[in-house]
Amino acid sequence: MAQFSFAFPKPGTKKLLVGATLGAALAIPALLAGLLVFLVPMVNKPLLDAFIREKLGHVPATWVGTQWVYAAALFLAGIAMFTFAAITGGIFSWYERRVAARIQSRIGPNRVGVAGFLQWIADAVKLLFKEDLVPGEADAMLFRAAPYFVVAGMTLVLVALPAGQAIVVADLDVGIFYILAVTSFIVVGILLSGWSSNSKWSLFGAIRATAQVVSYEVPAGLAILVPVLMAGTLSTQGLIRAQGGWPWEWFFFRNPAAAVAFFILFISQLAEGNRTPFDLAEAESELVAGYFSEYSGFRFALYFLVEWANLWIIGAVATTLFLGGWQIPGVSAQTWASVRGAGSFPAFGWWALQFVSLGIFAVKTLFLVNVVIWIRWTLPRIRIDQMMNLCWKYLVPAGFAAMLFTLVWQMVATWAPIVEKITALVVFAATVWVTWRFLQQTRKNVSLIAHERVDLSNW
Amino acid sequence: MSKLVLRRLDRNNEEMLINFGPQHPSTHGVLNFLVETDGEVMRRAIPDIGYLHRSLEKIGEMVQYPGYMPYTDRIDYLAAMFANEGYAIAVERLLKIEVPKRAQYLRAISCELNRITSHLVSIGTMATDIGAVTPLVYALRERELLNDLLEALCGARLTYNYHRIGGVAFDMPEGWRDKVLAYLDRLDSSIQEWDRLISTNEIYRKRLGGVAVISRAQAIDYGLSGPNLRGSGVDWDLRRDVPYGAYPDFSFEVPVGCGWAGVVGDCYDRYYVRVLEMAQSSRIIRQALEKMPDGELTAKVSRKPKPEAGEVQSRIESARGELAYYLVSDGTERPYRLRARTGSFMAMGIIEDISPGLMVADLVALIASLDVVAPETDR
Amino acid sequence: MNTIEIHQKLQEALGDAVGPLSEPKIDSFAVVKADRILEACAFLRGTPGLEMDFLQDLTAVDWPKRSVIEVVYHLYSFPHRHGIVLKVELDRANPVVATATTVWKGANWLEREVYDLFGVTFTGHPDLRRVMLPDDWVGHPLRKDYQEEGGFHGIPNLRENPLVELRRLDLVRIAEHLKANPPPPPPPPAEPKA
Amino acid sequence: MSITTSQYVGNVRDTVKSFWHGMSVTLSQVLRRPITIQYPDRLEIPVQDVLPPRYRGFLEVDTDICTGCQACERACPISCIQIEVEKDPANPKQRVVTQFDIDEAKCMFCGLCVEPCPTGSIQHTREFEATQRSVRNLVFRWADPIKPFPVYKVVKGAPYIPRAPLGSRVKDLLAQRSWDAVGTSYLPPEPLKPPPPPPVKPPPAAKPAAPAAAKPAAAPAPAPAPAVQPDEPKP
Repeated sequence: MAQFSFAFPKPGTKKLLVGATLGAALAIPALLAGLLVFLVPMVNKPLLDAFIREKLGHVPATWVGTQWVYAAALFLAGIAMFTFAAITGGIFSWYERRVAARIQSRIGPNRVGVAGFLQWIADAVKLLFKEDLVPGEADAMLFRAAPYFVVAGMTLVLVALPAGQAIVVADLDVGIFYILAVTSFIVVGILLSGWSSNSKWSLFGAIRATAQVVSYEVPAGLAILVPVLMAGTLSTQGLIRAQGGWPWEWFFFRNPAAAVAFFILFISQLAEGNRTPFDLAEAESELVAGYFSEYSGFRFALYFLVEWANLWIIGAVATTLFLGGWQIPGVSAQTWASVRGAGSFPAFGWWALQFVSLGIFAVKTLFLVNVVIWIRWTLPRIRIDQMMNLCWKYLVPAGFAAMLFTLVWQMVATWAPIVEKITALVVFAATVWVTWRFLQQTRKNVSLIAHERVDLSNW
Repeated sequence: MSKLVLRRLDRNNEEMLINFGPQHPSTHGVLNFLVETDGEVMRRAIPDIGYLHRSLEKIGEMVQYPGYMPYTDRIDYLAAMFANEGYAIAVERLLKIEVPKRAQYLRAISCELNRITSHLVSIGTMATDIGAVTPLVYALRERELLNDLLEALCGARLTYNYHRIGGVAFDMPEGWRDKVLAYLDRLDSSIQEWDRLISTNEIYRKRLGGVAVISRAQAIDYGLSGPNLRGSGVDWDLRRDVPYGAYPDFSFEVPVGCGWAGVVGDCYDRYYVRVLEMAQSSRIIRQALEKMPDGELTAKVSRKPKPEAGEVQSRIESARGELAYYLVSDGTERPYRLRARTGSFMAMGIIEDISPGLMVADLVALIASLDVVAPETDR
Repeated sequence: MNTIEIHQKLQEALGDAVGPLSEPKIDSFAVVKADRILEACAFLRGTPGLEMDFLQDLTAVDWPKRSVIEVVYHLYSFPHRHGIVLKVELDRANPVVATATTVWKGANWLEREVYDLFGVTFTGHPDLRRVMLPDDWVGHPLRKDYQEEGGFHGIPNLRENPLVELRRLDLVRIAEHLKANPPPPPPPPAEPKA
Repeated sequence: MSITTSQYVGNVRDTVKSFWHGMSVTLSQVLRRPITIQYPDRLEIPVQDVLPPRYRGFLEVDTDICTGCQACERACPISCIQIEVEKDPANPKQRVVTQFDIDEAKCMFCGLCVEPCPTGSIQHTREFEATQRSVRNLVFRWADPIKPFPVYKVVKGAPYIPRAPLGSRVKDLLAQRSWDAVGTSYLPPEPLKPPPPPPVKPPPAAKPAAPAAAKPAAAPAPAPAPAVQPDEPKP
């Protein structure tokens, strides 16, 4: 038909698009990994001192520039973490839409770049160019400030969140406690946005979010206590070091209560991240869009950036605490030390191992991210009283029980370490079996529908 | 309408007045609810309709009898076959026409197919309103497959205009029968999958069970009908109890709410009655396809029928309850008065009295479970 | 119980307030005096053996020639599966009737609709507001003599009819065409054009 | 609200069980073929060609076999068809159709006009795409007023009526117009027949003979606006 002259991309443009996509798909993870692996370990006093001493030729203790070098390293690491969060958030936005589409028997965004990979860039550009609206009756200053609180809450978590053996900006002694604390920044931002929008829907969403996040801090804290008790430290890196590379060395398998605690933590994190089934704060069918109803353009994009960057945080925290973090199977602390070499700068093999550890951490985290997405597109939303019920009647008691059980368990494990070993193997085997059964069931589901079969076409 | 409503609200309190609509994701068309809430708990929700009022009853007085048929499609765009059939039956009673058997069977088949599409939307939007988006897409997928069949039968996916005064417009296309049977196989298994996916889901059951209970007495008192009435435990189905068309020839069960997830008459009962009805519709269609007699498609009707003066009412069991056309004829070729009594309109009337004490999230569930469709309330 | 028996019972209870059953041309009905309709409804609903618990429909018909608005009650009984149609005839200039909401709650919205579209006032109705149309709408559209206003609050309700407009254009074009090349005067041997 | 221990445990068990099933159902969808298609550009077959033959798209009139009986015009409940049949000035015995307009913007695709057509001249096609910037361009004109088409006389006993392939004419018609064509400019509205004492101009978009337009309350802008073309895009 004449009036529908669709501008099919010319062959040249298509090649360009394919090239751009492939380039981006390879370059972005490489860039992110490079940033993390080469920048973040630099925020390390001995390394920086060695750098000043050997490369710059100054004595770090007396040189005036030392503090500047420290500050620059911190700044660079901060930039690296923020870039990492922003870009992963963006990519997750595309990824979640694709996964959701497949789950919903749709195709999903597949036009911008190969498989729609560049969609998130197009969306971001579109949102950046939109008008930054502030409702006339809104409290303009708070309205404008609220998204930054949310972003701050997300970014500050990344400071103490490890991503590899040496990839952590600051290995705080109270790392996990710090993470729990700064997450509350997000609530402040949500509350501000809901209040300042001067919209009833926004206020509703904000109050719901606040009630939810504040409540779920309690079971989350209790669940975190379980690995803390098992490791004897609050440091995130310490928690990971207390686990091993093989699955049966993970906290999740070593203690039945830890498995329970994992689920409690996971549910609480879903609630704190406002993900379905706990998306009451932005419940679309009830509150239109909840606390960010009135936002547009760049500030709206910030909320979504945080939402998707939170996916990484959810996965990373759970991985750190229960799933062995970055631990490479078969690589012990001695191996790490021996690979590093005796020099003031680590040897090449150490850097390579850093990459491997980052990869392992990312794989575990991405698995959990997938689970979160999958849950979101499966489950209905719960009501606010049920949300409270679940928290206080189910999760908190279970969390206490898990903590008390762990206390006893740790005594038993110290008395007879074999108990822990056997439990780990049994729980691991059970998990594998359950997963297998689940996949079987999934496969069966397709054939249960008349005239339906496995078909992976139509992308 | 807001002025009068606002006068009824006590303004000297801490409660919040929210306009729940007319543009709201879960109002199923253009509805407005003036919701007075105390935090999450509603004091009252006052429905405000009329945004889709198209004066279909007035139009009925201006067009000739056959010309009104396409307008009936617009009364309820999710279940246009029923509106077609009800109108056709009313005019046939006025004209004292006997409809051929084959046409009656085709009417039954098309209506039951339409009941399935309508219920699929209903249960799908119900799931979406509760927060699960994916089941809606599955329901719409099944519906689109069925819409393809209806499109092959009558040429349109939504505004079918399939029934005619005295019969139906078209016979089944070639090969359609087998396609329908294959689809029904798929549908039966899909319903089971649907149950596993969402009906048995614990969150879903807890969200709907025991919420917005309409007791048996209340349901009758407020004139609810169809699945809403059956959800409240009243064993009543016009297809079985006041049979019309070809329904006496089929055997089927009438699902009645029995408190599957809590109390009889809660949202879950109204929802699950619809799921079970789809299976029954599938059963009816299979029987009809099997017993399909040969014969004419329409009785002999003049192009410009002129019924004698008098009045009739036709009652049929639509997907949204009882659809009754009240036709008054004054002996001319246009109806003197045409009235459509629709299920959704009656269902809207009960919301204000059921809503106190519910939560805001429950209002969404209540609206979805009553399956109100805005064009049908407003006409 | 069929309609005739129900009607008989009703007549026994209310006497001559209930008119005769209409000649069953198609569906028969009985006309009840307007001031006794509530009584009739309550009787039909409450009497054992009748129990018309379902107000199936409540609507109105405008008869300007008779200067009457009929309000029509379609009643039905779930337990006994029988029904009857009652009518009241109201003065068209001032149609007032008692509300049936005290008998069936479902009458609430039905009566609001009749009030909205016919202008019948139901005394004792808890919430008599317009239901379909805006509060400040003038007139009752389903009355036969309703004249459509040319819009509402400046929103026009008329659309140009392109068919008419095109016809007007065509006439101009045809006239121009004829002026430019006048048709040959029709001589007796007509040119075969078709 | 207190619950017993078995209810408490049962709640947990039901939750786990139902999530197990629900999650496996959604996961299994990943293995199935998505139902959606990529309309309009990434299709193996154009949508028009997969629609069923009964599909009610745009109306098409085969002017070669139109008998000028106007049955479709009478059958249309919303009067979106307008037909003018006149005598051919050159040949008084031959009747010609000078106007056969179908307002596809108003048409509700009900198919009632197709049924009474004696020759099958007017038919629904499977075409449905005709986005236009100006709604005025959605009037499909099947007769040319300058060159009107003669009516068809059904030959008695003819085995069939030769109809042009269904859809071919509509396709030609659609191909002639671009989607952003400027709308036809109509003549200025006629002045009202009895001009009221205060000179109130009718609204620009009023029907020529609409009585309601005369009411002063109805005219939103009393300023004279004789030849406003609301649909015309700015040059």
